[in-house]
Formats: sequence, structure tokens, C-alpha cells
Amino acid sequence: METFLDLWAAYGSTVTFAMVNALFALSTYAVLSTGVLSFTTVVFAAVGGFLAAQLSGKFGLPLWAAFPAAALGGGFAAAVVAFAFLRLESHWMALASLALVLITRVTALNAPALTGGVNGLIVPVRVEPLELAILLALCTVVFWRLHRSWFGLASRAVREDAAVASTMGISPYRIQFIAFLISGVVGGLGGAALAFTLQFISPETYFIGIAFTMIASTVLGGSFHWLGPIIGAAVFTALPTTMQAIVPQIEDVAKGVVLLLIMIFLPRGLIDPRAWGLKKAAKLREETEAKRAAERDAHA
Amino acid sequence: MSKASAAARTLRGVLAGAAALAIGYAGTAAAAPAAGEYGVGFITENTGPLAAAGVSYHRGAQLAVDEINEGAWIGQGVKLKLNEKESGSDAARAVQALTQFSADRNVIAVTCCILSPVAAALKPVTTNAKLPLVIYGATLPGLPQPPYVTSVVGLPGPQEVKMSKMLAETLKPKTVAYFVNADNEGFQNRFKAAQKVMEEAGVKTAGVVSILSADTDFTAPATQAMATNPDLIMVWTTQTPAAGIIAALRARGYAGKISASDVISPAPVFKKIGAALAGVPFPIVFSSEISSSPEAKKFVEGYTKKFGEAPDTYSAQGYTSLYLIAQAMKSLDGKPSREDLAAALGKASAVEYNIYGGLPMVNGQAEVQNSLVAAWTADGKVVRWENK
Amino acid sequence: MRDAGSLLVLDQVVKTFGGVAAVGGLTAHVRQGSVHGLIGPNGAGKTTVINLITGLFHPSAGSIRFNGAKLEAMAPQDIAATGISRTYQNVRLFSGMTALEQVMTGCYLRRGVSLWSSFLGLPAASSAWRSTREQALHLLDRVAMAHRADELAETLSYGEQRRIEIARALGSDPKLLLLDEPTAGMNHSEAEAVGRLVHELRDAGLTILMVEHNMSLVTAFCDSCTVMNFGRLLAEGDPKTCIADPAVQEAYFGRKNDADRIQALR
Amino acid sequence: MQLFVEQLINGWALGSLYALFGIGFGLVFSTLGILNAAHGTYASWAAIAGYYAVERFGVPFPVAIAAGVIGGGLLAVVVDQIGFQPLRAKKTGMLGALITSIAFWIILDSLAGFATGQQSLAFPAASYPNQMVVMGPLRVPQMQIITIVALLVCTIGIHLLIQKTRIGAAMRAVGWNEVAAALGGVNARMVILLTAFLAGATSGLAGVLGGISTSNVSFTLGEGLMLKGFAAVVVGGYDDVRGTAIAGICLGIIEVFVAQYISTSFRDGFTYMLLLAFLIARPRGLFGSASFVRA
Repeated sequence: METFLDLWAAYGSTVTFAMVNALFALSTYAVLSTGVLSFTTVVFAAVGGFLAAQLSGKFGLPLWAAFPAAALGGGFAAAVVAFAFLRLESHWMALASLALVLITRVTALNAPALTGGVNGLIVPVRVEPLELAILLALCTVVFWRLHRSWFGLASRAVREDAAVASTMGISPYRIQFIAFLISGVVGGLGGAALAFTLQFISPETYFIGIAFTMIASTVLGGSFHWLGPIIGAAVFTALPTTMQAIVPQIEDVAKGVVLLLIMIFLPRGLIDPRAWGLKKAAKLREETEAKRAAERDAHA
Repeated sequence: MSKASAAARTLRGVLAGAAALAIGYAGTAAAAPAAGEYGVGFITENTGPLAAAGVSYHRGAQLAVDEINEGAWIGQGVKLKLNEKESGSDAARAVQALTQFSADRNVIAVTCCILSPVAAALKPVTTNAKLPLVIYGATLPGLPQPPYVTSVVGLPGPQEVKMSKMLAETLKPKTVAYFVNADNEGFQNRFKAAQKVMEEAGVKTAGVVSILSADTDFTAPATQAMATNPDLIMVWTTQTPAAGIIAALRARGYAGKISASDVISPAPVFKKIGAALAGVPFPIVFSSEISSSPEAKKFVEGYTKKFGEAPDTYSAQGYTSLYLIAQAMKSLDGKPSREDLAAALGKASAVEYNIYGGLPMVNGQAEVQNSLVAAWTADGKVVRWENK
Repeated sequence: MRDAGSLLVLDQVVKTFGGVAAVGGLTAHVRQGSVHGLIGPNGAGKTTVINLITGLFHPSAGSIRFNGAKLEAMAPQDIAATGISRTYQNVRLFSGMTALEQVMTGCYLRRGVSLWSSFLGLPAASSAWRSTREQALHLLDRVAMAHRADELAETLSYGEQRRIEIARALGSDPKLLLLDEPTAGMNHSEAEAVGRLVHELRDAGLTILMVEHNMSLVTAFCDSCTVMNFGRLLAEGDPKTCIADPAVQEAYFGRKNDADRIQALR
Repeated sequence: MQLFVEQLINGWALGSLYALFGIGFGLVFSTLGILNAAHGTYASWAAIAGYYAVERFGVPFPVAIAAGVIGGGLLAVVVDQIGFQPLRAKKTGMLGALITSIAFWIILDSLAGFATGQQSLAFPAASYPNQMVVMGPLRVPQMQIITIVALLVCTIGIHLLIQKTRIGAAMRAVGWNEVAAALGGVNARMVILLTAFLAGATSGLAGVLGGISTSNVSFTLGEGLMLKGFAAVVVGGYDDVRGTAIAGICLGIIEVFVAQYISTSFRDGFTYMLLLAFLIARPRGLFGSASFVRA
């Protein structure tokens, strides 16, 4: 029992951050699974994070009231972003969303009344790992349902070939707009979760670091199934801790190399339903051939 | 977790600590912690934007641990062991490192942080974990919160005021232009303190040029400051901008007086900028070439031997943080708990062994008494500044 | 007058790309309940016409009318909702989806429930999902692919993929089906099967517009046809008559230099 | 008036650095379709290469520049071949390459930290032209003139290369569609290597010039250039070097003037608001060609 407690104490924070990062990754996955590469999760996270921090700090809102507020804030920001950005061509969309991340930081830095400016904000409320696990589980259920619904099917179609999907009556704009709303809500929750975990946030908290963590987690885990971002976030969060334990001197280099190797050898990520399908097909072919050979033998 | 129970626990900790201290105090002469190796968590910043300073802090701490162990400074058989974890000046990574330290039963105290926001992020975590934290670098007022959070870094203010008065008297400038970090509250405070002194002395503000920490090109700000035609330019910014600004001012042909802060004191800054730094006064509390107390000399000697270069103001702070922890250890009996150690740290009225010629502590915050005004010579030595 | 029995009417449709007219004022009529061939040499603009009808391109000038609706300014998904469905010259199935999922996606328009209730998994939505699944399986059966329903479409042979694409296009229960070279890359018996399917569909009341290269298949499959060259109408009417037209003959077989030039332009 | 003109030149020189960097970044984006997070490190490493060439071997100024330029180019080629080439066959699109570029960014940035001993280094004052050129009442540093001229030469050179030569046509073809380019007889591999080298070399030039004139050779160098170079590429339109050059210069001048006449706090905000305005109002950028037709 004691060993377990020690282990939890040592790696508990890694688990906690993995769960927060999983929320960011899911938010990115929400839009990526409809074929949109967007870094705006960071923006939604900032909105959710500062909103939750201010509500709990200034107005004494409890945790479970602050989370829905953060989700709403993130969702609203997402609606605005989607309205402005969805008509851009995909490459521009990626650039525009990255630019928006930079703008968000500058804006946050220059609005100290809302964000504490360079000095940041102390967040008086803390989220327990169990509460975080419940939040993540709730989000996961949503993504699981989405995956198995008409929206899931339509979003896969839009991602693979938006033009073809549109000639089947699926409006890519509508699907991607909904995806942005989901991304905003989950991103806002993630931002609040990060605020309640760190208990201190500043404009630097919601910056390029998160953008790359979430996109790397999503792609690493696999962006073709909701399980991918969650697994990816766990791996990507544990990576620095592991590297620190193994090669403390060149921790960052080692982290980069591992990321590189995974991408080169598993470019579609760790969780890839298509690869399972391909494997199944290969197996089926083998069996058919074996059967045919057996039949030939029987005839001979 | 409810706040009430946390507060209750904190209170219990404090009471227990106070009780332990009272017992310890009663028999100071007899106090000796049980022999053994005690871990001190050191959150390094050897990579990331502040790595240059981070390496110095780390080295100072390493040297202190060596000295403390070799001389059996705490007591016979009592040794400290530095456990390092890297944060890269990132708050999230620092929090992760701290929680890992708190899980390691062998770690009795942690020392950390150059950036105030990172220190602020660690405060609630360390208080929750009841793990004493000594801040070695961050200088935002209000960071220390005894017993769990203490700081060995003097707040800026007095040194800047002292130097500004000196400059106002000796240089007698009519106008001053200031460079200030728009995104660093510590330097804004230093700037305001200096400006107040100058204006009280009847020196007009010719202009204030603000820059950002991440800036690298200072040609335009230099042009802007020079256009105000000041008698003196005061540079209140973080290290890289300060070095860049002075280089740019000299490169553009500014021949007037410049002053700066202790950020330009480390040797690599001179190596980088060279003679342009010569004669630029800066306030400093420790200089390997000027500080002359026996403790300072021993520090410089040991450091130079171990690392092949002279220590700077950052290594001095890293060094001091370990001595404060050792001092608190020394006052405890038996196998010290984290709570006991925190209480001892919170109660400390001074860092007894220091290289500053005295370093009192008030409410867990070190206060600088003795500061000097120094400057680089053209051939790379730090000397007391004189108006030439 | 001729518009009267026509389900689809193209009237002076023009499409230019950077000043070059891919379609230059084409007028064509597709009669309700017929199999209509759209033929012409490579680069004649046939696929562009299909793209214009389905809204992937918008005409630079002219109008397209379908069943009383004016399509030229509509978005592809709205055009699909009026009852037009299509396949592609180079099969464009969705990567990573099984054959059944492809066809299910094709059934999107007649799923019968809102995205929201489908997400919540309401009983009505679940039963609608099941019945749509049945329909999709039925469509797969219709193109003789039911036994491959749960396999990744991309692992199947080219001919099989084409058949799945046709099943997918039928998923939306269209009034007009546009087939872009449905027999390309198929052997004779496979092509025959497609021909039979096309006639069955027509007899069930569907109107079909197909781009076809093979002249003998055109005469075998189509009730009427439109011949294009250089984005313009060359001939229209009965397939046999059209093909016998000297202009058509020349476009296809004569003036080899031109054909080469067109090839080069592509 | 004198201040105005001096600041104009300061901004122009600063913007020229952004533009030079942006040209490299934009080349990779438009031709190879890669959003390269590691691009900033090419500039850092070019400056480091130039610095050590001076520090260790005492080479003259032009050789130091050449060392940086070639170093940046070679690094870009190595990163491309290790990180991006294996993904091309697997058709992972922009995403896969983005992740490997993040990996390289982490690796190269951290190695750059080691290479400079975590310090910010500076070229010795004697190793480069550090005098002021006096033009009437104006005094302009020599490095600013060199930077401005370097951008001019690179912009014209690369523009002509892309628009007027066979190689350039091949680069445009690859940017349009790699498969089509391969079928059309273009050796796509060669074009990729050449583009990567050219992009790395241009950004490397920005790195080494910036490292000299700002007295800052460290891993932070590339990061700073990256953010502003990125802005220049977006405002200028990523498939036209002239747009990037003009946008970069404008951004530099605006930045300096906002700091001089309004406030430093608004400086970056101003740049990024401009960026956002362009993205929404004119996503093609200043010179960008009309968006492609895709069906």
C-alpha cells in the first residue's frame, strides 16, 4: 500500500497532467476528425482558463459551477472563430489559427484586469485527480457517442473527401462548425482544468507549448479514433518524466528523438482502426488462399 | 479537499513545528540531527530561456552541498544530497517536479525558481504538500509565506535607490532617459524607485523607452533614447536586453553615461559585449572581485576550483539557499521532519553563514544590507565604480 | 417544348478556367426515366459537366435546371438534397471505411433523424439507424457486394470498389444518377453486369446520365446521348445516329493532330 | 525629421531580417507543403555556425556569412531527408510533417542550447563591419545596409529563379502536385532537396545577419525570427517572395514606429492584428495567386 502511495505521489502529477492534456488533445481531435488542422484549442483553453480563474477567484464560484462556465466560454469563442475562419482554405486555416494563438497571448498580456497580465492569476480552487478523471470520462462518453452517430460518419466522410461528402448531401461547413463548437467546449474545460491543476495561470500558460503538446498528442495517439488523443496525451506527458529518469542530461533531445521515431514508423498514430482493417483483410486473403489451396489438393 | 481541513492541518503542522523548535531551542548546544543523507530537491533551469543564469544557480548550490558535507557543517555524519529535476522555466514542469520531490520521502526541502510566476505556481502545491521551499531567484514582493515558503533573495529597491542617489550626486545629470521592461514587474519597480530618486534630486525625465524581455533588436530603441538627448541613460531590464541595449547605444555612437542593474555583472555578459560595458555602474550585493569577507573569499576560491570560472551573483544566491537549509537542519534534533524543518526555516532571523557580510531575514524574506556600486573595466574586471 | 419531358436541362452552360473555356455554351436535355450517355473524346469537358451539375463547380454563365430547381448557384449538398447523386471517374471512396460504412454515408440524406437525436441515441434514432443499415446492406446486395460489407473498401479490387461507389450513390435514393465512366477498368462481363444494373434502375424509375468512353457500350446501354467536343455540343439524339455523324467520327478518329494537342493540353 | 528617417531605416533593416527568414519559411510551405516548426532553429544554427567559424578559425566576415548560409542549408536538407522524406511515401499530409518538425524543433533547440553553453553569445566587434556610414545628418550602421541589400538581392534572385528558370518551373510544379510533377518528367527528389537547401540557406542568412547585428547568438534568435517571419509570410502571401519581402519590411517599419510613437506594449499586438486582418480580409496575401480550384 505504501509503495502504491509513493508511486502515486511520484507520478500522480504526471497522471493529472496527462488527463488535462487529454482534454486539449480531444479538443484538437474534434476538429481534426473533420479534416481541419487548427491550433485554436489554445485560444479556447485561455478563454476557459481565465474565465474559470476569475469566477472562482473573484466571485467564489465552486469548481463544478466554474467548469460549465468555462465550457460555455470556450464554445462561444469557438463559434466566433469558426464563423471567421471556416471559409479559409485548409493551409490558410492552419496559419490563421496559429496567428490567433499569438494574438491571444498579446491580448491576454495587455488585459491585466481580466488576466492578471504578466503577473498572472492565483487560482484559489484545486481540482482533485478523481474529479478530473470524472470530467475526462464524461468527455470521453461524448466522443464515443459522437463516433457512433450520424455525425461521426459524416465527419469521417468530410475529413477523407469533403467534395465527395458534399455531393452526398453532407454540408462540410455545418459538420465543421459543429466540430468547432465541440472543440471549443472541450478546450474551455481543458483550460479550466489546467488552471485548477496549476492553481496559477498567466498568458504564458496558454501559448505555443500547449499548441504543440495537444497536436503532438493527437497525432501521436492517432487522430482516427477518439481513443487516440487520450493515449497520445498519456504517452506525450509521460515522455519527459521517463526521459528525465533515464537520460537526465539530454532529456529534451531524447524526447524529440522518441517523437520523431514514433512518427516515422507509425505516421498514423498508435491507435489506427484502418490498420486493423487492413490487417484483417490481409488475414482474410490468406485464409481464402489457404482454402483454395486445400480445395485444389482435395480435387487432385 | 476542504479549505478548513487544509488550514487545520497547516495549523497542526505549525504548532508541531513550533513545539519541536521550542524543544530544539531549549537545547541548542545539544541539537544534532540524526546522521544520514538528506535529500534536497533542486528544480533546475538549465535549459529554456533563462538557462544562462540557471546553470549558475545550480553550480552555486552544488558547491554549497560539497562544502557542507566535507566540513560536516550540520553535524557528524549528516550529509545533504542534491536531487535535480529540470523545469526549463515552465510552470507546469516545475509543478510536476515538485510533486515528485514531495513523493520522495528522502527529500526534506526543495529550492527553486528564477521566474516569479513559476514560484507563484509552486506556492500552493508546496504548502499543500507541507514541503519547505526556499526560493533562490524570484523577487516578486509577497512570494515568501513562512513556514513553507522562504526566500534568500533580497527584494530590489534599496540597492537601486542607493546607486541612483550616488549617480545624482556625482554625475549631476540634468536629464535622464530610462529603458524599462514593459513585461517584468520587478524591473518596473526598480525603474520607478530610481526615477523617484532622480526626480526628487531635480533630474528631469527625458524619456522612457520600454522594451520586452524577448526582444533582440535594440537599434530602434537606442535611436529613440538618444533622440531625447539625455545626460544619463539608465537601463532597467533583464539580462539579454540590457546587454543588447548597451551594445546598441555604443554602436550607434552614444558616448554619454549609462547605468544598469546587476544583470550585467556575470562574466559571460562582458565576454559577449566587451569594452562597451566598461564604466557602466551597477548595484551589486556580491562580486567575486570586490566582496572581501572570508566567507566570500572561500566561496570564490572553491567555486573557481570546481568550475574553472569565477562565481556570479546568481551562483551566490544558489549557494546561499543551501546554507539556509543546512542552518535550519542544524537547529533540529533527531530525524528531522519536513514540518520541523519548515518551522525552523520560517523562524530564521538571518542566514548565518553568508557571503554578503550579513543577510537578515524578515518573515521568510532575506533583506540586503550591504550593496556596492561596481563597474566593469575595459579589460574585464569588476571594480568599485568611480566617476571618471 | 423539348424541356417538357426533361428532368435535367443544361442551357448555354459556360465554364472557364483562367480564361480557357472547358465548357463553352453547352445545351443538353436529359429525359425523365432514360439512360442518357454523355460522350466525347478526352478533354471534351464531360467530367466538368458532371461537376457543374453536382455543384462542385459553378457555371460561369448559363443555367442548369433540374426538376424545376435552378442548380447553378446552389451548394453541392443542397443539390444532392434535390435528388442528384453521382460516382467519380477515378473511384473516390472514403479511406478507412468499410464497404457498409461507405453506403451508410451515402444514406445520410434519408437517415430520418436529426444529428442531435442520433447523438443522444434516442430509441427512434436507434431504430432509424438499424433500418438505414438494412437499406445499405440491401444496396450492397444489389451490386453483389453484400458478402464484403465489413471489409475496408480500399482492400477490394477496382471493379468491386466501383460497384460499392454505385451502391453509395444510390444510398440517397436519388431521382437522377450521374455515372462518370462506370465501366472504366472493368472486364467485359463486369461491364455487362453494370449495364444490367443500369437498366434495372431505369426500369425502377431512375434517370441516369452516364459518361461513357466505349462506343459499343453506349449503343448497348443508352437510350439517348449527347456528344461533346471542345466543351461544345457536337450531336444529340439516338446513340447510333450520333455515332454515325461525320462530325463525331472526325472528333473521335480523324484529325489525329488535334487529339494529340488536346492530350497535351490536359 | 532626422529621428523619423533613422527609425525608418532601423525598421527597414529589422523588417529585412523578418522577410529574409520568411522567404525561406514560405518556400518550404508553398513548395513542399510543410508547416515547419523547426525552421527557426535553422536560423539559430546558422548564426552559431558563423559564430564558431569566427571564434575558432578567425575567418573573415564574408566567410562567416557563407558558413552560416551553407550550414543553414545543409541542416535543412538533413532535417528534410530524416524527418520529412519517410512521410512523403506514406501520404500523411501536412500533419505528419508538422509533428516531425516539432520533434526536430525540440532536438535542435536543445542542442543549440548546449552549443552556446546556454548563453547568448555575440560576434566580436572586430569581426564584422561595425562602423557607421555618415550620410549628411544621418548615421547608418554598416550592418543595416548589408542586411537591406541582402534582402534585395535574395528577393530578386529567388523570384527570377522561380518565375524564369526551368528549375523554378519544376519547383512550382512540385508545389502544385508532386505526383503530377513526377509524371511530367520533373525529378521531384532533386527539386525537394534544392528547395530545402535554398529555404535553409535564406533563413540561415537571416540568422547569421541577425545574430551579428543584434549581438545575440543563441537558440532564442530563431524563435524571435520565426514569429515575425511567419507574420511576414502570411501578410505577403506564401507563394510569392516579393509579397513576403514587402510585408516583412512593412512589419519591421510598423513595429519600430508603433514603439516610437505609440507604445511598446501595443507593438506586437499591432503586428498580429494586422496579421489577423489580412487572414480574414485578404487570405491570399499581398501578391498571393487566386485560390486553387479543387473538386
